[in-house]
Amino acid sequence: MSEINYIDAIRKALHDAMADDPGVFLYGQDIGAFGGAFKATKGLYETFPGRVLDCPISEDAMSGLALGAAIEGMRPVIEMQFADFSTVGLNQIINNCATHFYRTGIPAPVVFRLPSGGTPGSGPFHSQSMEALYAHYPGLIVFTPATVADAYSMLREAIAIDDPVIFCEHKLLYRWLKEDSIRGDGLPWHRARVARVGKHATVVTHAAMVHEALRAADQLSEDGWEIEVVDLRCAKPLDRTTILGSLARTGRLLALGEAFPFGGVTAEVVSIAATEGFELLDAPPQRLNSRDTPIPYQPDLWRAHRPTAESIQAALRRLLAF
Amino acid sequence: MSEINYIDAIRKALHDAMADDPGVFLYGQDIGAFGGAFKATKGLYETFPGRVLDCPISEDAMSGLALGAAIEGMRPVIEMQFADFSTVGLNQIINNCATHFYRTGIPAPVVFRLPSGGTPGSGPFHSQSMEALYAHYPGLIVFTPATVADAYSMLREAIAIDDPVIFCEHKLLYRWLKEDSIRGDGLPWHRARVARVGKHATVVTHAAMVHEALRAADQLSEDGWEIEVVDLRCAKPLDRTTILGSLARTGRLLALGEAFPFGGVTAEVVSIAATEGFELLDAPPQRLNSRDTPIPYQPDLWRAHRPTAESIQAALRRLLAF
Amino acid sequence: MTSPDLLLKAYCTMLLARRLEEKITAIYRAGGIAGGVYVGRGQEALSAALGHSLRRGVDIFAPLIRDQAGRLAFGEDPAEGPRTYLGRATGPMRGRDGNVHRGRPSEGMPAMISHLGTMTSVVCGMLLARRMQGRETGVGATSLGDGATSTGAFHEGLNLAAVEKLPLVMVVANNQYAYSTPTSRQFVCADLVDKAVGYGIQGHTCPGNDLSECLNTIGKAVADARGGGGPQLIVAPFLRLSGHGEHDDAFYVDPALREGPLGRDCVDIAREQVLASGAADEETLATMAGEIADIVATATATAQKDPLPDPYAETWQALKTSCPA
Amino acid sequence: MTSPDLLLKAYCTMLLARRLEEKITAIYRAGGIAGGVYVGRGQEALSAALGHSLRRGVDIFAPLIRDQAGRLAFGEDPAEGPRTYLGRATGPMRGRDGNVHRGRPSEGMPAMISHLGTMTSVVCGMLLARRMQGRETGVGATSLGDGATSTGAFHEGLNLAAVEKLPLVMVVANNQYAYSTPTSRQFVCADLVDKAVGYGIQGHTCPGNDLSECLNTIGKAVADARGGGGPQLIVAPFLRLSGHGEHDDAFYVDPALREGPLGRDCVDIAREQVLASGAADEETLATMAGEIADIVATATATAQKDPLPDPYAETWQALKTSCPA
Ligand SMILES: Cc1ncc(C[n+]2csc(CCOP(=O)(O)OP(=O)(O)O)c2C)c(N)n1
Ligand SMILES: Cc1ncc(C[n+]2csc(CCOP(=O)(O)OP(=O)(O)O)c2C)c(N)n1
Ligand SMILES: [Mg+2]
Ligand SMILES: [Mg+2]
Repeated sequence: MSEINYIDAIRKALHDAMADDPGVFLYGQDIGAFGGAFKATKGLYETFPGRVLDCPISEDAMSGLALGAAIEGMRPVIEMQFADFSTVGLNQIINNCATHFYRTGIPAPVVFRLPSGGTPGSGPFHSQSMEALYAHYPGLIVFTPATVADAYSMLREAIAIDDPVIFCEHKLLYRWLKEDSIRGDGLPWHRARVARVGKHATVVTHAAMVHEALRAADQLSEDGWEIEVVDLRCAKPLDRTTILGSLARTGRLLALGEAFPFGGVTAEVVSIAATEGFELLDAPPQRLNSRDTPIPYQPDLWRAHRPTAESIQAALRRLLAF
Repeated sequence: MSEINYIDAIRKALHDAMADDPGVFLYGQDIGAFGGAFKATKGLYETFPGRVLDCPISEDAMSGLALGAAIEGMRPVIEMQFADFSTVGLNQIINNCATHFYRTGIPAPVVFRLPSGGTPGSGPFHSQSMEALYAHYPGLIVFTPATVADAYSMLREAIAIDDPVIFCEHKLLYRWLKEDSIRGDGLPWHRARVARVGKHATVVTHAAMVHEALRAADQLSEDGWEIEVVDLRCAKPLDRTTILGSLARTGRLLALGEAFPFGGVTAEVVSIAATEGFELLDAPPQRLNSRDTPIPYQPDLWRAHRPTAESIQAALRRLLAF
Repeated sequence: MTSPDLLLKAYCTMLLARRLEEKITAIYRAGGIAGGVYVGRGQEALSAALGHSLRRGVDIFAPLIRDQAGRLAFGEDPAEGPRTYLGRATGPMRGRDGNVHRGRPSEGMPAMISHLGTMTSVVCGMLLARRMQGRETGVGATSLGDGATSTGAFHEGLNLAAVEKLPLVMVVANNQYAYSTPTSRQFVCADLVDKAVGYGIQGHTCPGNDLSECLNTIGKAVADARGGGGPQLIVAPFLRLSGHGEHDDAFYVDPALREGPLGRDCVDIAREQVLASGAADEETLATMAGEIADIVATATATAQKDPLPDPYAETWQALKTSCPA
Repeated sequence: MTSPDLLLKAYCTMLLARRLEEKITAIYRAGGIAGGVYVGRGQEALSAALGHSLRRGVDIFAPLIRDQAGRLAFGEDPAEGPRTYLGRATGPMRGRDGNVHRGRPSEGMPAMISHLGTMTSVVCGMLLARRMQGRETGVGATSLGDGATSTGAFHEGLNLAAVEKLPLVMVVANNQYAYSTPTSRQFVCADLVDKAVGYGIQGHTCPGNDLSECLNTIGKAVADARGGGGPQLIVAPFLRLSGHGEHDDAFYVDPALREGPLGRDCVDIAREQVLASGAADEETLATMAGEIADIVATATATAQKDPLPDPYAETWQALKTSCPA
């Protein structure tokens, strides 16, 4: 059987969604005959004539257009060439799309695909994880799939959802992450997954950091530590039940994320643990994020800027020693 | 002696900064002869010819221009007509201004004045508190003054600082908040203030919510509860020392903010308390934010959307009962 | 040439808009409205001409801040304005949004957000969707001010419309000021219509306070868009005859502008045009004015009697999707 | 008419840029550079002409992605490119930013960010500051591509320059593609220079692969800006002779374009012009090519020997201000 990687799963999800629903169309830069900067749409232009449109370098207009199309009953999927460029469309996303249902009662089923996260040499403007910005604003759902199966199923779900979804796909996983099939475990999108069962501590994380956490857990298992890893999958809304359930088992929390340290998902996870799971905690919860600087270009600096299996391991050892 | 209000203090700070430093200039919509939407610049156009410029409705260009002017040694102060419109300039602020020092070693002393927060009838797009967005990004300092004296002194400090400062001035305080003088207590900008001393619980908050918290504390004092209120003043970086110091005294935390609930300052405050002050806590820390919807226009809805002295009091009673 | 009937109909709409907004302003001044009031005084001819050039049920109209007249022309219930200003639960925004931010997107009238320029691309999306669905697209009309032409959103949206060859009708109401800012601090081109060639689209101009000219020019532009001519840019100069909002006394307006041709009140001009066309005489107009007064009184009274939203019953759902916690 | 000396100087810069980028590409293909490599192949004439029209120490030059030639013309050390691509601690970005995002803002060369269009307003700010300080402003030049004209940042920045009447020289390198997207999906105006009138500024065009024409046209535009003529828009068509980045084989480029006049290599044209001008003969050019090879070899060897940043010594300070915790 042939292997399928994370970007293939995204492409297949787009394909299947378009095949199933004539209302789905794709809009983005270079996504047509070229197939997109990361080839997420390769072949779709030919398979679905007139439904995969190359657009001008106008993230604001792309995002406003998505809302308009949704009002008229379509299900646009917008590809931002890199998540970082979505800042240019952010106003339309958070103020126009995200407020639309609350203000007017008319839902806005639009999906913004954000190729996210750092890779070596991609530097300060092609590496960002923007969950914190979008999750802060009411009216948006934020997905951060970490597996090939989730890349597929969550993108299908994102397109089916009647609200705007920010779909953060991690560039580091695009080709590196391979599985035998896209068949997943059928978890609904709003549920986090226990990606590894443990009993001494829980790492709550998402996207590419799930894999760093799993590596750290493997390493620690050699010393007898059993680390539970919770893959959030959906960054907003957060699955409090699964987070607190895991804490009930382990009593120890490391909230881990690749984004910048202030606020964001890890702060929210720690807050949930502290406000709602205080009595479950046997030690102070811990956080690990990237450094509080722009994301450096040079690969050694970049590796020191983001959490890695090594720094996660170190953080977990401190947590376990408490 | 005549009274001075919060907006007067801002105007005076701008005036005095311009008088002291010929590098300071103001750029914004309608800030010239008109004196600005809130009259923060009234009279300055006449006093400082050529240094108070009306600009086109171009928040992106305004923000980029600020960086350019700073590179050449000026100290631009940009007025966004409402904080909410800064989303249009956000890309220049977080990606260009905020990364400049780290990337190039050349500092970018720019101040973005953001008339922030809700007032009755101002609705979803003239009411936002945007600390979470700006504080998340490395390279920015975020001020949220809550008093007349701080409005003055912190704006002076913001202009003197060599890095980009997001200056969130609260519209509700503009005319409502009056003091006898702008003389403050000389606290450096990076220090939070214990605005009210207490011993049973601490409310950590900022901007207009400081006054709601003080009201709630007053009400609770009738029942013998002594509530400490910490006014953060600077939302980024946060003054961990003062926060933890207060928790050491009270053992109970309510993190209070007017912004949307996901992430942001209150999540960060709770995270600091939980990760660094865990053993100080006698009860689970609590959070109170606005609702997770756009900010409603109709005044009754608006009052139910944001925290008020009443809802703060209720949250504190739950916290005290723990 | 504009038909006398259309002139009369549009004049009637203009007058209704004027009186309705005067009433809303009165309620505001009496303390009955929170926030601000933003009126289209001076823009009624342009706005009504736009609204009357469109077909409800077929076309899209994305009104902006000063489009009360166009809204009425497009079929908005006169009570919608007062309901929205008064934050009534019955209004289209149910108290959640206010004043000029109202709309009924599923009826071809999107609800503007404050950020200027942003509705351009929303209309593009609506038109593109209809084309993809193989439906009759209609035209998509929107308006914005001289000041809003400085936004990136205007540029990106208009360019996108040109690239997609969408039947977008963009009306620039050049009322000489953006809040207090004169056009000299907003752009330096000789005429805003000079922008059309740079987008590769058709440009039109008309005096924004001349109803007959507005009807002619916009009628033609709408027909061109409908006929496959792609986006149309209409630039109409006139003077805003109010403050930016009703809190603003507009002290900064150049008196020469007030006294010049741009400063002439479009309602006066339209009235003369109606009389000259023979569509109505003074007596008919007097009767009409009385009817309009009744409509305004009824609309505001209705709105004032309507219920406010109940904050205790509010479920605070920003999403249609319900997500179990 | 361009002086033979200037032609030769500019040609020399072009060739140095071409060879330097070929070397960087070779290092990339050998796995020595992380991320991507973005070259100016085809744009050297336009870029060199811009750089040579400016005065270092007086003017501002904000280069964009394909401006290696302009950078060299403006005085950038040939080692800066390799140092930045290789992430060396010695480069202007010290490994913190890479490839084409380099600059020395305090020497009149701001460091671009990726977001297209954004440097326009930064240059405006620099010029405005100098004017306010009463200093000689110089001109502020920047470039961007056909694709970047679709950004709101381009529009807002250019309009602001016009309103402030700043000596901004904006060069649009219309290389027919934005990544894979042809100009037909980017704009529909007959010529991008048609945008100038809509901004109320002067417009110029020149064939972007013709060095002599580029020098003439840009020289004139720079002189106009310097003389108080306000912003200048220069639109120069030619064909990108590489992929978007060196990972891209550019299969999508229309062969007709490659074979047509836009597809002619500016280096070949410039060489002919130099020879025709009498500034140099074949022999001199051969010597020059040898010297360029040496410069390239030295620059890359230097960069390769330079130290990498030390992640353990890195203090992770995004702020100049130090704030006690
Ligand atoms: C992006 C953005 N910036 C600032 C504002 C604040 N604002 C509201 S209306 C206005 C003036 C608009 O002028 P113009 O476009 O000429 O329309 P007019 O009010 O004259 O009809 C401004 C600056 C806004 N709404 N949006
Ligand atoms: C705002 C923004 N959106 C998307 C991108 C991704 N991107 C980088 S270069 C490029 C194409 C640029 O084309 P053009 O402006 O014509 O310049 P050229 O590469 O042809 O020199 C794109 C889409 C970006 N850098 N910035
Ligand atoms: Mg105007
Ligand atoms: Mg190009």
